Amino acid sequence: MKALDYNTGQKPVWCPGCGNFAIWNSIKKALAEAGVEPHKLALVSGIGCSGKMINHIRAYGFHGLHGRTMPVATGIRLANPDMKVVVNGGDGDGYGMGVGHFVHAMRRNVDLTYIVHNNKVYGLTTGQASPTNDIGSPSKSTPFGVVDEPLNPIAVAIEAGATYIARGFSGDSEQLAELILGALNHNGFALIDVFQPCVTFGGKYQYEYYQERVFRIENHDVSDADAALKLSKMKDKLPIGLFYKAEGRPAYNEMHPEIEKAQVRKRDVSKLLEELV
Amino acid sequence: MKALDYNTGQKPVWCPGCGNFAIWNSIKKALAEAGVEPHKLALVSGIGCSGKMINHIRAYGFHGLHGRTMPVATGIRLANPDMKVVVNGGDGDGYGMGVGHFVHAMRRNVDLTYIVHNNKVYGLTTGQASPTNDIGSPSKSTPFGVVDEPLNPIAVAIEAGATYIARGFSGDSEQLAELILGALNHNGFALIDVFQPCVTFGGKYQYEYYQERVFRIENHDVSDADAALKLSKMKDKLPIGLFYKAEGRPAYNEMHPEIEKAQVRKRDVSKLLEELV
Amino acid sequence: MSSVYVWKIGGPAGFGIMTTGPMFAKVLKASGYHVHGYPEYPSLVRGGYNCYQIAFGDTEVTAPYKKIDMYVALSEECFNREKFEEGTYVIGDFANLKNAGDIKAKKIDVPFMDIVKELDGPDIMRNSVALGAAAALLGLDFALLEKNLMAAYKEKIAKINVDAAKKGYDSVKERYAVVCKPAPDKCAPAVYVTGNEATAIGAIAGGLTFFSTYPMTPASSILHYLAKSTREQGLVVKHTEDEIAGINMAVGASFAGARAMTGTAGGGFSLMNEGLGLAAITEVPIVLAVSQRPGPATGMATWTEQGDLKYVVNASQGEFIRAVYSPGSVEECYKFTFDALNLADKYHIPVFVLLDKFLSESHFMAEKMPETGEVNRGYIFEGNEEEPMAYFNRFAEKKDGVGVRVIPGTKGGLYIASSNEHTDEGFVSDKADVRKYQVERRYKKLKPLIEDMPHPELIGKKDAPVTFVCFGSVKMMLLEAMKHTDKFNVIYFPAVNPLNWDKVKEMLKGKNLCVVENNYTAQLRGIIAENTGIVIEKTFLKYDGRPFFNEEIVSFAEEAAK
Amino acid sequence: MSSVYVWKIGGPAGFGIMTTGPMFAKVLKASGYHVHGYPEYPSLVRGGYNCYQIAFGDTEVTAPYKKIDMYVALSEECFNREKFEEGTYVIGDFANLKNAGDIKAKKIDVPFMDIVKELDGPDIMRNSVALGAAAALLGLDFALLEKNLMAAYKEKIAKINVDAAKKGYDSVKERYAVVCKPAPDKCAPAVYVTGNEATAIGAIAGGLTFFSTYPMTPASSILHYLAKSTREQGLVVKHTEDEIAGINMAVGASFAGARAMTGTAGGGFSLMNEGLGLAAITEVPIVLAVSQRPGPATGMATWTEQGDLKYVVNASQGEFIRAVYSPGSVEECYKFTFDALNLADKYHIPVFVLLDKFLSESHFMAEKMPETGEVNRGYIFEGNEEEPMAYFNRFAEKKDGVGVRVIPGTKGGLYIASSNEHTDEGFVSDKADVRKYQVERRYKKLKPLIEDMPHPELIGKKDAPVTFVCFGSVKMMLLEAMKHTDKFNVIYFPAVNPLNWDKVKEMLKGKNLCVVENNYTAQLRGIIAENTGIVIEKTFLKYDGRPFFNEEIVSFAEEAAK
Ligand SMILES: Cc1ncc(C[n+]2csc(CCOP(=O)(O)OP(=O)(O)O)c2C)c(N)n1
Ligand SMILES: Cc1ncc(C[n+]2csc(CCOP(=O)(O)OP(=O)(O)O)c2C)c(N)n1
Ligand code: SF4
Ligand code: SF4
Ligand SMILES: [Mg+2]
Ligand SMILES: [Mg+2]
Repeated sequence: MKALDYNTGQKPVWCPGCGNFAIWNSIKKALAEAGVEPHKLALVSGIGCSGKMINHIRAYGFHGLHGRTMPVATGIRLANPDMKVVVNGGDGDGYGMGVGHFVHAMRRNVDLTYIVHNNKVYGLTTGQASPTNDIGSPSKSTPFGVVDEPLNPIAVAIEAGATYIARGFSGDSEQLAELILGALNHNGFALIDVFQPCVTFGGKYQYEYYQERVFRIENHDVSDADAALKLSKMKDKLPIGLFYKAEGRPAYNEMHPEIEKAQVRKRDVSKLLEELV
Repeated sequence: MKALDYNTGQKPVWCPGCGNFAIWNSIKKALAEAGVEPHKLALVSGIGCSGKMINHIRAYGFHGLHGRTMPVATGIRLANPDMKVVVNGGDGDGYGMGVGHFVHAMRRNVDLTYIVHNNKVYGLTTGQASPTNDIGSPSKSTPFGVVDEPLNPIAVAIEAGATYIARGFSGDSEQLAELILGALNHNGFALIDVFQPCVTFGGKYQYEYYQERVFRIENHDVSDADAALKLSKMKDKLPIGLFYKAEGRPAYNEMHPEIEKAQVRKRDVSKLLEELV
Repeated sequence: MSSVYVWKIGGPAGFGIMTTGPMFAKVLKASGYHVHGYPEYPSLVRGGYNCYQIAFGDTEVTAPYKKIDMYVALSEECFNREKFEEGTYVIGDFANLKNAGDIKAKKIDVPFMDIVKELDGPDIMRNSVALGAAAALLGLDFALLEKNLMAAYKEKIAKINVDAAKKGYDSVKERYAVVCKPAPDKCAPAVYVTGNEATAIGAIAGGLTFFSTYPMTPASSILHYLAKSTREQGLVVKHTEDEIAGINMAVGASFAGARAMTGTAGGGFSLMNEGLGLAAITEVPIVLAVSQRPGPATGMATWTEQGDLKYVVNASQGEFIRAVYSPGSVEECYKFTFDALNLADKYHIPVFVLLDKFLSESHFMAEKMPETGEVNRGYIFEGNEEEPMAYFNRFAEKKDGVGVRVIPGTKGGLYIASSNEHTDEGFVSDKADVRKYQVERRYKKLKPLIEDMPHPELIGKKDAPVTFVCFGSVKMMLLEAMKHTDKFNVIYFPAVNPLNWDKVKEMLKGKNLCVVENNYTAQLRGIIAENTGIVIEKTFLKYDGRPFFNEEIVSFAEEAAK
Repeated sequence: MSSVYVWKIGGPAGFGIMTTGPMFAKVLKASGYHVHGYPEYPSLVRGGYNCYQIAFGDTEVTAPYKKIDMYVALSEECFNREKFEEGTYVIGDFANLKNAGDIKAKKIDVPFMDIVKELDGPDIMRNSVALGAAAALLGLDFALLEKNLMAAYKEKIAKINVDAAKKGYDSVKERYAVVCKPAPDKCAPAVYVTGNEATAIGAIAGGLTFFSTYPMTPASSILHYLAKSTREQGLVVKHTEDEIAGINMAVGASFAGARAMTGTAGGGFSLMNEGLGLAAITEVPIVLAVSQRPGPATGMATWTEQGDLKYVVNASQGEFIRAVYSPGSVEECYKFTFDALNLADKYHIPVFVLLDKFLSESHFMAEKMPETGEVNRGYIFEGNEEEPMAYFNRFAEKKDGVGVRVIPGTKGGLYIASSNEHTDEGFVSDKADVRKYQVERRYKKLKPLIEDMPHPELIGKKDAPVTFVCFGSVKMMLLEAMKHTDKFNVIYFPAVNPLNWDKVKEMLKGKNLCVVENNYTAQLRGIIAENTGIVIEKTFLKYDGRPFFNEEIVSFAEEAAK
């Protein structure tokens, strides 16, 4: 497989320069490298500019509700052992409306790759602040500035039990592709939070903003959760790369031996009925 | 005010020996010590055995939906500066269905006291495992044992931004009352997670279980989040007491100067209309 | 007319009423009676007042009665809650029931606690003493009680409970005569089953492979039943973080190829509304069992009502087809759930099985479950080996508006299940013609679907002075009352949507109609009027959380027929 | 009959169509015309095709037209999307519009980009050139355009845009004659306002102090408008984590004494259902603005439909009263929102203001907003200084089923707002008589409430051959068509629930009725049939996401009247 093979022929409608393009390319590249066949790939999307990814990667797609990617993806993963599950969603989608599902999916270590297009805003609905935006930022829904403390998704992921936790940046699509590849090859819940500049509504959080601050994580023990936490809390400089990886914890599907026997067929229930006589 | 003054005359219907009785007494004691007048107290409850607290403490009460205490309490706190807000809910209510609201309320540092009756099960619906239960525990909804990693509410609270984080135990109601008093006097979001034995459905998590494991936190710097995190992750021994306290962060209501001006009255909108001519 | 005897046991929550009651019903069943068990309990785990009524007789019994022929009193609270007639036998440990002094009923005094102490058993063993006493008074064979006690408890405990029961039995037998005529002994071996159990078993029979939800009374026992069946049946059951996840996970699983279902009560269904619409527009098959309880909001968690009918029919933004079964017996719970799974797969729509607390949690006797057809998965794309990476027109019409489903993993079947309006392949589109085409295609399914729905039926003699119109569990209450009066017949709706309303209209014409519903606003009446223009004037409604008791219907019918 | 001229501008998202269009409408308005602006755009931020239509004339204009008299083409995509007649003037930079070669319309070629380059402005400045050109062709006073450009942009940018516009203006004026007769100049200064803005301003006028929700098209601009008003008006506005929190927070605030409201579209409303029932049973006043868009699920986020009527009327488990306003103009948005806040406080019920994308986001001209009454908070307990710790019977009836509200903090007013069924003080109860009493008390409010609802009205001449029946924004489409044909009159429902249905029935009788609805299943027809038994046979329905265009109604009416 080549990256190009995953194109669908639909032209992306993201704003020119949008950070989603780089994510798009990185995903295709990683899929090609991992050799995931399109008919073995279940792509789940939230609603948002981010979610539109689903129209642009050749795969089985489920374009669900805003904020509800996690349960849908979990259902797919438990019901169809053939499929590799990759989820794209926004920060509003995943960390705002969906944060409950996010936490629970990580507790379960569902085997999937979750790419969060973190642009600090609600892009598709034209620019309200998201839960990752900073105190003081003005937006359509917070014209006098955000007043909520921003959410640290990496830290939440560590505490909730995700087993592969990374941060990427649209401005470093090479690394991003590697992170995605690592996630695809990981057995368990993989989060990739991506600094994705929204050129239209992103305010000051543009490429330059990140370029001045990001650095690739080096000399870090990815099995060290405390160190990962520390990295996630850096504010002036922003580390990108793999923060944390836990080996050996079974993925959710492995905790369900009944999956192997699950088969849609008429069942004889006479024994069950007899128990009730 | 005396603790007894908060009785409502309604007889609690918890099972004899239920850990909720101790919580009940501790709340009343703390309220009395803090001198909160009943008509200045807004008590919010979730649905669950825990939520029934609302019938037994003299106050203005809001017995809301299952899992939705946080937004209701936030609305009350922002709309009525007169009221002290105290919330009682279950672990299913707050960490299961309500975990999204929980995280967001802490980001906001809403000024309230949130007491979670953590019995590791859904008591009122007769014994399904809650998100704090341990892998392997059998319950009505998990007859072959829980397969989800338990949620660590203290850790989540630290990462999400709560400013007063404690753990109590129904078997140590003296300390529990102190913790609640501290929460009442704290300006900001105060979480008190309480080990509350459910004598009927709690399985092995009974008084003895905890009594063998809990110890009062001592010699701990409550301003040290990392140390608090470490304490929260102890498994063989279970620390109870105040884990973390952050001073100086403004409470949510303080971030809303408009509250002071809010007054229900007919407004002249001619200026607003003129802007649209 | 057949005679029905009513036995009841009452006491605080935590006294084991909800296991003792059904067990005794099984004893009566084994003795040859037709039995029906109706529980009442508040939403709490200890204290309050629980009771379990068993109505039994020599023909089928399907609804509770107001009258009590024999009552077992386990606590003083009983006398605050129940009204006894002079003829009622009240079995109790009267030394411990101080406030019972002035009741008119016939007291059967049995020293429950003395016996318990004598045997050195736990307090709760008083129930076995009481059952022994009741069995004696009813003239039942002690061996049958013994058998059921042995089956209900673990070995050692079972034995001591049998001893306790025997002492109760003997204590009564020595002092009192049998008060009830013996059972006809003509009853075939039958299951004793709740609506929820029947629903769960119907789902298992129907090939269910995925069930996800959040517990909510009175639907929880569907979850519990299925959860314990996972390993044996090959069935994934998830207690999710909330009902939103419950339905979305089921939809994801169904998209991926599972046969999926969820089940909840009104509050959970509220949270599932958006996911319901998601299933509809993605045309992912899904079955929802919704068990009604009084609302709004938390309402009365452990009581019954038929207040969610119009909600279920109209829920979720936008417009789409759904099928709504409203079973009126455990047999129908079983069959309709089986059928619902097929229907969802056949039409790629959401299908409801609408229950209520009375049906979900009461016990009914069923000699055998109805025959069902085969498991039918509808049109499924076989794959295209030649072009494994091709997109497939999943949302193009194959027949009757229905497209061809693809199980992800199939070669050449790529498509997007999109919550947006979409093209045949599932790419988002907001073109006017695409929208119009897809709406009309989806609605084309309506016509054949209507033919697959069970049609309302007239039960009873044609020319009764009054025709009661009902759906769901009220059918059983009306059929019970029909044993006692011939003043009415019944038009029963086993499903409410969609229907051949022209045929319904014909059926309703020229009758003295009266809707009988367990709600305040007569919702079935509303649906009938909406679809036929027939506004049924007369109503008999109950909305206090209780089902209709037999006597209420009989006397209403007698009055209405005047 | 009055004549209406239709101007339209189209191009990709991100080209500033949605600000340029309304600005030009203000120029036309200032020139003396009556104007109406109708935007269309897909759910994306860049690319695709956006357009804004201005229909203007010498009498009130309230709906869009299919015809286009003058069109400004900003990209080649325009020619794939629009059909032009021979008489249409198409203004464009034809050097950059390669595919426009063979259009039949009259091309007005203006070198947008040359002018932009000449002035060294950003590409988007082409819009100002285009407006200048259009203004010249329409014979408008350049000073009015200048004024509006100066108001729309920050100083420096404004100046250069004016220059650009002037060049466009001159370029056309030199070469073409004016094509439109001058405005009557009789129009009073009027606001140019969307339904959402009118709703938000009505809420502010009505004393709103708390608004919480999650953004969702087409309701988001209510949130945006209110959010920017917080500091000035003393109003707390929260963008919450989801719509569940949105409504629960508003309910909490209202319980605590605020005047609270929320607003969303169908998907968000799905999530609010449980909170809606919570408000109902706790009798906490709440107003919900729900703006409809095509469903199910995500559907077509930026298009219009009237598909949520029955949903809003029936949503949430259990049974309770709600009021549903369905405004059919910006004036009604304003007034009904004001009234809704009062009504919620008067009856302690949830009140809806049901909008749709067409009404929410289109622009309408209003000379003045309707008069409203005073802010009225209903019965409020004054407090009891003597017994500050006493419980208060909040849920006892004061009058017409309505109890007395207490603002927490009041001495002696303690009570529990409980989502469970409850006693007069709010303690949980599942007693049959308590339940019955509370249900009946809550429903007592229905009778007086009905009197407070605006009743359907007959618009147009009494004896028209056809009577169109509609609710909400379709009114405006029908009134527009009435300017062009006298073949119909209109029965308009400014509110749909609850109503005095006997009176409605009278009104409907003996007319040649036809419902006109922006949905597939004729939901208003269903509600009318349910409540009156009158099943209106004829329907005129549109469900492709677009409103009815004027010509469609006119020709349908002519046909229907035959
Ligand atoms: C229940 C619900 N509420 C609101 C919306 C409207 N909505 C669509 S996308 C979106 C926000 C998108 O923000 P984000 O998830 O950050 O994605 P982005 O567009 O920034 O990629 C919202 C609020 C919706 N579709 N469903
Ligand atoms: C939306 C919704 N789903 C489900 C329920 C049913 N329900 C009531 S209480 C409860 C669980 C209670 O568990 P927890 O919150 O831990 O409280 P506890 O009883 O253990 O104190 C559930 C599932 C409900 N009331 N609402
Ligand atoms: S609005 Fe922002 S996130 Fe959306 S496509 Fe444009 S740049 Fe990207
Ligand atoms: S069920 Fe458990 S939590 Fe509920 S009252 Fe009984 S002991 Fe307490
Ligand atoms: Mg975003
Ligand atoms: Mg619990």
